[in-house]
Amino acid sequence: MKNKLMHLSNETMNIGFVKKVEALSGSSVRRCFQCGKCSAGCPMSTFMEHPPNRVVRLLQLGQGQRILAGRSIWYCASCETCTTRCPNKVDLAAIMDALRKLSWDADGPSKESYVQLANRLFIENIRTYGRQYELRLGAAFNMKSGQFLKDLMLGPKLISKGKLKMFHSKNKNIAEIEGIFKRIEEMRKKGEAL
Amino acid sequence: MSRIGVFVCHCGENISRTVDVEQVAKAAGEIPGVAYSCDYKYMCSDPGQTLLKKAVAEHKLDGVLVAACSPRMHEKTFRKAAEAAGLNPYLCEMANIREHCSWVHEDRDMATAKAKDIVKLMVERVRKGKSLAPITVPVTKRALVIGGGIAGIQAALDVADAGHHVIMVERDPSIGGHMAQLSETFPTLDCSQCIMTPKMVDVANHPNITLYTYSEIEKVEGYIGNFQVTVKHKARSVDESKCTGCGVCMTKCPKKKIPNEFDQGHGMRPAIYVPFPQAVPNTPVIDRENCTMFQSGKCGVCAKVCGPGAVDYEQKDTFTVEDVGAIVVATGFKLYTIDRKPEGSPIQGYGEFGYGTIPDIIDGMTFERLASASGPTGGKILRPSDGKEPKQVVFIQCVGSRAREKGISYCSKVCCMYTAKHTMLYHHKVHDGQAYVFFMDARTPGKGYDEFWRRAVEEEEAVYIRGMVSRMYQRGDKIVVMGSDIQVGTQVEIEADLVVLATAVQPQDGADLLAQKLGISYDKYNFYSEAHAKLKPVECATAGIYLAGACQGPKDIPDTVSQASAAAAKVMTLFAKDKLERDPVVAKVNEKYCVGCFACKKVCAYGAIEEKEIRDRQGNLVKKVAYVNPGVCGGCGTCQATCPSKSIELDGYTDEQIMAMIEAL
Amino acid sequence: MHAEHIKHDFEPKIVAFVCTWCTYAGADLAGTSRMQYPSNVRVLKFPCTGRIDPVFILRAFQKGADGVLVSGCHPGDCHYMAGNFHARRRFAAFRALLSFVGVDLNRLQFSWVSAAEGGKWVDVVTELTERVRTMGPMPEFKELEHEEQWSTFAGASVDKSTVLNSPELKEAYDSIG
Amino acid sequence: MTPGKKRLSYSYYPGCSLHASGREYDISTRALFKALNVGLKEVPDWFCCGATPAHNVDELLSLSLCAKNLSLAEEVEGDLAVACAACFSRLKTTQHHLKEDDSKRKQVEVAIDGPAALNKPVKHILEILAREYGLAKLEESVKKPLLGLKVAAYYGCLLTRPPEVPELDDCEDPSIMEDLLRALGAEPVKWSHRMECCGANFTLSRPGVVLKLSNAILESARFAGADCIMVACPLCHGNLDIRQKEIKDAYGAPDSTLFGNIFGSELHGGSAPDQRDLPIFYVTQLAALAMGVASGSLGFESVITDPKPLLRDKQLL
Ligand SMILES: Cc1cc2nc3c(=O)[nH]c(=O)nc-3n(C[C@H](O)[C@H](O)[C@H](O)COP(=O)(O)OP(=O)(O)OC[C@H]3O[C@@H](n4cnc5c(N)ncnc54)[C@H](O)[C@@H]3O)c2cc1C
Ligand SMILES: Cc1cc2nc3c(=O)[nH]c(=O)nc-3n(C[C@H](O)[C@H](O)[C@H](O)COP(=O)(O)OP(=O)(O)OC[C@H]3O[C@@H](n4cnc5c(N)ncnc54)[C@H](O)[C@@H]3O)c2cc1C
Ligand code: SF4
Ligand code: SF4
Ligand code: SF4
Ligand code: SF4
Ligand code: SF4
Ligand code: SF4
Ligand code: SF4
Ligand code: SF4
Repeated sequence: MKNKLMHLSNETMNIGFVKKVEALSGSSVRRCFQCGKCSAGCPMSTFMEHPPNRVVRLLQLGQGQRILAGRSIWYCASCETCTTRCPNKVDLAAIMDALRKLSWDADGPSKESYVQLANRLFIENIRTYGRQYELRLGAAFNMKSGQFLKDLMLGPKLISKGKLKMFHSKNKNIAEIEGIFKRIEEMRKKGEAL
Repeated sequence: MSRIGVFVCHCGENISRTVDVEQVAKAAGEIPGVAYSCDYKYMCSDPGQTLLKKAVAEHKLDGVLVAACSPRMHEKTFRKAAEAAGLNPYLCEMANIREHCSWVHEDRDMATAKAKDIVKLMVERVRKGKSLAPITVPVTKRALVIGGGIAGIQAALDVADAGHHVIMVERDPSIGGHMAQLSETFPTLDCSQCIMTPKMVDVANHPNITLYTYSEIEKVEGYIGNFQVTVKHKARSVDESKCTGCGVCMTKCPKKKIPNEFDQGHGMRPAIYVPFPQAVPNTPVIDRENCTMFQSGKCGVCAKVCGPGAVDYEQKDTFTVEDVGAIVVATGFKLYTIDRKPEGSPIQGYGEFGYGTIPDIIDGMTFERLASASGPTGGKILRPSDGKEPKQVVFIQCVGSRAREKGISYCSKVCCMYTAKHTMLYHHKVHDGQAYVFFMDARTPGKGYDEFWRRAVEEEEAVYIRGMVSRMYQRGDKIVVMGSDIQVGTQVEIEADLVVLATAVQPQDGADLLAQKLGISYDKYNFYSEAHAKLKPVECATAGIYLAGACQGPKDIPDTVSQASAAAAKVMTLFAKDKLERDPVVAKVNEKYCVGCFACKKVCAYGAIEEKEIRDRQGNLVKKVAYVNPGVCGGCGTCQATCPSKSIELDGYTDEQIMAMIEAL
Repeated sequence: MHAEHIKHDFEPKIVAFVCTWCTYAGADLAGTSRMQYPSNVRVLKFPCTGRIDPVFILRAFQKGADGVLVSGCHPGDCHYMAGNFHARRRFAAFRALLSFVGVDLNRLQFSWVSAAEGGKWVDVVTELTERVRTMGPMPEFKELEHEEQWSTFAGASVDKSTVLNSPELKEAYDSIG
Repeated sequence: MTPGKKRLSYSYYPGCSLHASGREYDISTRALFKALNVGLKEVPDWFCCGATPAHNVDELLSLSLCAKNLSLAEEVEGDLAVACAACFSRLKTTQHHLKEDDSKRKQVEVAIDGPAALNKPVKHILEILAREYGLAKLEESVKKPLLGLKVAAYYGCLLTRPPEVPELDDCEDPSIMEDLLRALGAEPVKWSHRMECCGANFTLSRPGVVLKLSNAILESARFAGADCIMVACPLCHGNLDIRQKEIKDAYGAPDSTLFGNIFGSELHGGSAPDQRDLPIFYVTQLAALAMGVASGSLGFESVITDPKPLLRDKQLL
């Protein structure tokens, strides 16, 4: 990672973005006093170029773009360790959620966002089947991420153990699920929901 | 009909430039009840005051109004002059036609009209004014000091040296408090006991100090200058007047394995004990919960071996009542322990550190005992679990402090410094050992303090890591410390042999209960509240009670001693007079109308309002009414505005006076 | 700073109830600093805003005030520790009562002016004066005086037993608690 | 059950995993409840709760899916029993958030086209066993105590976090699993990694991460002398069980970056790194086993790390 000069001014600090993160996550970023306890306990910290405390710090400085340019948010496992132990109750796990949503909404998939790809497929699965259909999920992920057969090595073994079902159990009220997705989309279109 | 005199001042040209003073004087003269009016160039000058005095005599005035500058400027001057002329000083008022009129308006007509109005209002006030006599209360020149830590000791010695008698009440068997537990003290690293014990002995030997240890405050009555304090003397089971302090009982007591509180539970003591060898007084107490005699009626060894026959198993708690004029509260602090969240504590607890289940995670005070030459290890740094010398020691700052959601939001103030001290002491004692400190900031604002911290880093080679610790767990005989270094931006893992936590400084247990007995206020953490954060940091809002030391907020020794001496000075100021005199602007209750709802009592921040019983001649209770203690009333008038039956009135600001002014609008 | 020489058709009467320690001193400071403000205000000094009884405000309106200002120390700065806190609670209940009896609440202003805030005193007084000036005089309320339904305090002799005779006052007091 | 008292009975939300990769959890839960004579009635036509992916991508969707499930659950009597820790966390979080945030609740109610059932009590199986059924009674009901079985109780991250949401136990130092194990006659080991993250839903997208984190957990359990690990979440199970062989292949020797030099020290006896297989059990599998439920009906055949040798060794089969 290049260590780019940070020029701070009213123009370069994107406070609007920070406000969005705060609204989505329901958590203040200003409350953080950079104790680093979140990063100390984060199981994924070593995978991130910006450990959790620095993600909050960059938000405090209005540098959301620096976070989104990196992969940190895609490595967060949503384990809530940070949120639980933060002395100031900064809900970092929720902030990470918000950042992922904003990133995806703005830029769509990126090379770091396999996870999000998996997540999207997971949700697509819900929309189609009402429940998870793990075999399809795995297969689709491998196809779409270009990581052919990466995990399907485990597939046959799992199927033989009855762990991966060959057929999905489709929900009878599938129409209702579609309804939920539709109504949320509509609310967003009308600006009634974030 | 009243005979009021109105004196309108020009203030050179300050007033007369925009206000037509002659017209004002003339208009004043036309107000009914005004017997005399005039204007003069400088009312506060000698001739001005003489003019006033003369007029009072000549015109038999029964009230005086000086229309001039702000009363904040010269009210005292003119009240004195009025008094000299034989008038009650509270019948002299000022109308502010300078700061509130001539200086803030340019239009002469309007300013003059306003000045006339102001005079008119104030004449009504004078008319309805009452003669008031200053309130005097006698002062008992004996002080009570609660708590025998360094704060209490310093305050007691100062007051006693000034020649006044002091009663010191200490809850524990010995005075000394936390300072007696410390090894060496920042910022000079002098031996704590070496500087502390002589002072403790001074207290014991001072002819002006009565020391009650193993005693508590039971009840406090009265007010500034006149408190009656009931002290409970807990049964020591040893007759202080007979005991010579020989210590034989302690060596012979068969119950020897009781964890010693003074050593933070790491040393042992018998059931009959003094907390530490230099204890003052050197009279043991029997810890009844651990004594076989008290638990099963057998033993009695100590009574047998005691030559003077001082041991007394039948001793009961006793009470004495002390009259004192001033109280210094110096009850100090306690340290937060990382145990599971205690009920009612603002601290959530530190499960991620094992809730105190890992033996080699200790707090700062325990480290002090380990480092102290008189401690359980004789000053060697040996860890509690297996007595080995730790080669890697991790210190963690701000545990419980500065954690508004997990713990408490304030900074404990002393731990940055004592942690730096601990790294030095450790380095002095274990040359091949390494100290690591997890910290957020080094808060070292004191004389020589930052230099001290830098010495720990630069010369004593402590490794400071800016970041906090998320988790610790035992693995084999090591403690795995998972932290982060936010400057490098990486996680840090250290396998420590010993971990020392700088845990939060909290008020003493029961601090709130003592405050309620004293009638002083305390904050949400139970630290006692000073009357003003900057200008009255030693006084309580309750008159006659002063604060010293860590009971008011976290403090190191220099700050504690400064505050203690300041509290002593306040006590001496109070004792400098035989009687207290104060402004008679105090509330009074009209008992005839008071319905005893005590709405007033609830709003009085000074605790000045008491419940008084009215009885008929047969002694039957007729009703309860409010009574305002004039020695305590601050004179705010809140009670009066609150009283639904208008039965309480503030002298100098009666409804009648104010209504009369409003009528004159 | 306000130039005063413009003559207006209507000069409202403003009464200010202030505490000695903060606002009175703040007004003094405005004077020593020679700041200028409209001369419509008449200041009544109290030890503390805690002493100010809502009845005084009602009475002031009856006696011809077109606007009333109540001002004391900032929250937390009360010389008497908590007097202004009680005052605030009392006035919150009182405002409801006032609007119930038909006083436009724009005529009543509460503010905090410390001993160091001469400028703020000027601003507060000026603003209130100008606001009330545009609102015009308030005759309707003054007329009520004749009905004497507000308070029995007016006269020198006070019959205390009938103090709470008006239900609105009673309600206001009850809500003060 | 004391006579006169009503039979305990619950509505049941199994969640997707329990119908697929975590089917043993479902099977054993049903078997256990039957053995304890506790009613369990599956919520008809439940949907996926959205798990971690949904709130990762779209909080409103996540809340809506859970709210929908909660209102479906209203149709079945009894508190809602949930076995999967992830589903449990999502359902509880949803209730918590929607109670606190009125505007969110309104949005969700539009999305699900109906009221959100925020007051249906949601209970994790552990809670039901340890508190509602009760440890004492559980202990009484044990037919085959799990004597000599050293178990590392693994909580993972979601069961107790964030602290104000699941209300299951102390968020940093829970004991409910250990208490349960003791009631079953087993011996819970003291170990360090019972609340560390296993990598959870990265199993698909970043298996490397899962291998690393899960390896640390397995190592720690072995170090503490555990024979096996007990879990309450199909995700944890998946990572620790299905990938166990892969982890060994990848890490062979214990990861020195995780445990430092302890393994080289005398503490560890200097012996070769421990490579034992650690069977991963669901809470309900062990409990049912202790209640004397036939092992054939607990789904042991479908797990990857074969538990049978261990169980045979401890004479539990
Ligand atoms: C680990 C540690 C290391 C420190 N190191 C240093 C240092 O190196 N240098 C430095 O300047 N400062 C140091 N300090 C700070 C220092 O300890 C305090 O500043 C000092 O002890 C405060 O004195 P005190 O008298 O206010 O309170 P305390 O020492 O707590 O004394 C209070 C006394 O009041 C008694 N008491 C309590 N309640 C009652 C009651 N209800 N009735 C009667 N008696 C009561 C107690 O028994 C006690 O004797 C350190 C603090 C800690 C925790
Ligand atoms: C920018 C700044 C902001 C601050 N803000 C705050 C704040 O918000 N809150 C706070 O609590 N503190 C604040 N402080 C600190 C505060 O100013 C000091 O604590 C306080 O002024 C110290 O008072 P003093 O009387 O000791 O010294 P000084 O205020 O310096 O008074 C010393 C007096 O002695 C006189 N003098 C000096 N030498 C002699 C001599 N030889 N003979 C006779 N007279 C002499 C000087 O003329 C002066 O009048 C601030 C300080 C600064 C610099
Ligand atoms: S734990 Fe909380 S306060 Fe500390 S750095 Fe992380 S977010 Fe900030
Ligand atoms: S929730 Fe994400 S950022 Fe927080 S500790 Fe877990 S992995 Fe790290
Ligand atoms: S009394 Fe006040 S106004 Fe008059 S001359 Fe003196 S200072 Fe000036
Ligand atoms: S009680 Fe008796 S034996 Fe004990 S120290 Fe006192 S005199 Fe000595
Ligand atoms: S009576 Fe109690 S204190 Fe005395 S020697 Fe026996 S055990 Fe010790
Ligand atoms: S003094 Fe230092 S260690 Fe103590 S709470 Fe304050 S910042 Fe933390
Ligand atoms: S509020 Fe008035 S009536 Fe009530 S007790 Fe006080 S003085 Fe008496
Ligand atoms: S005037 Fe103020 S201090 Fe005095 S009794 Fe009334 S409320 Fe208390």
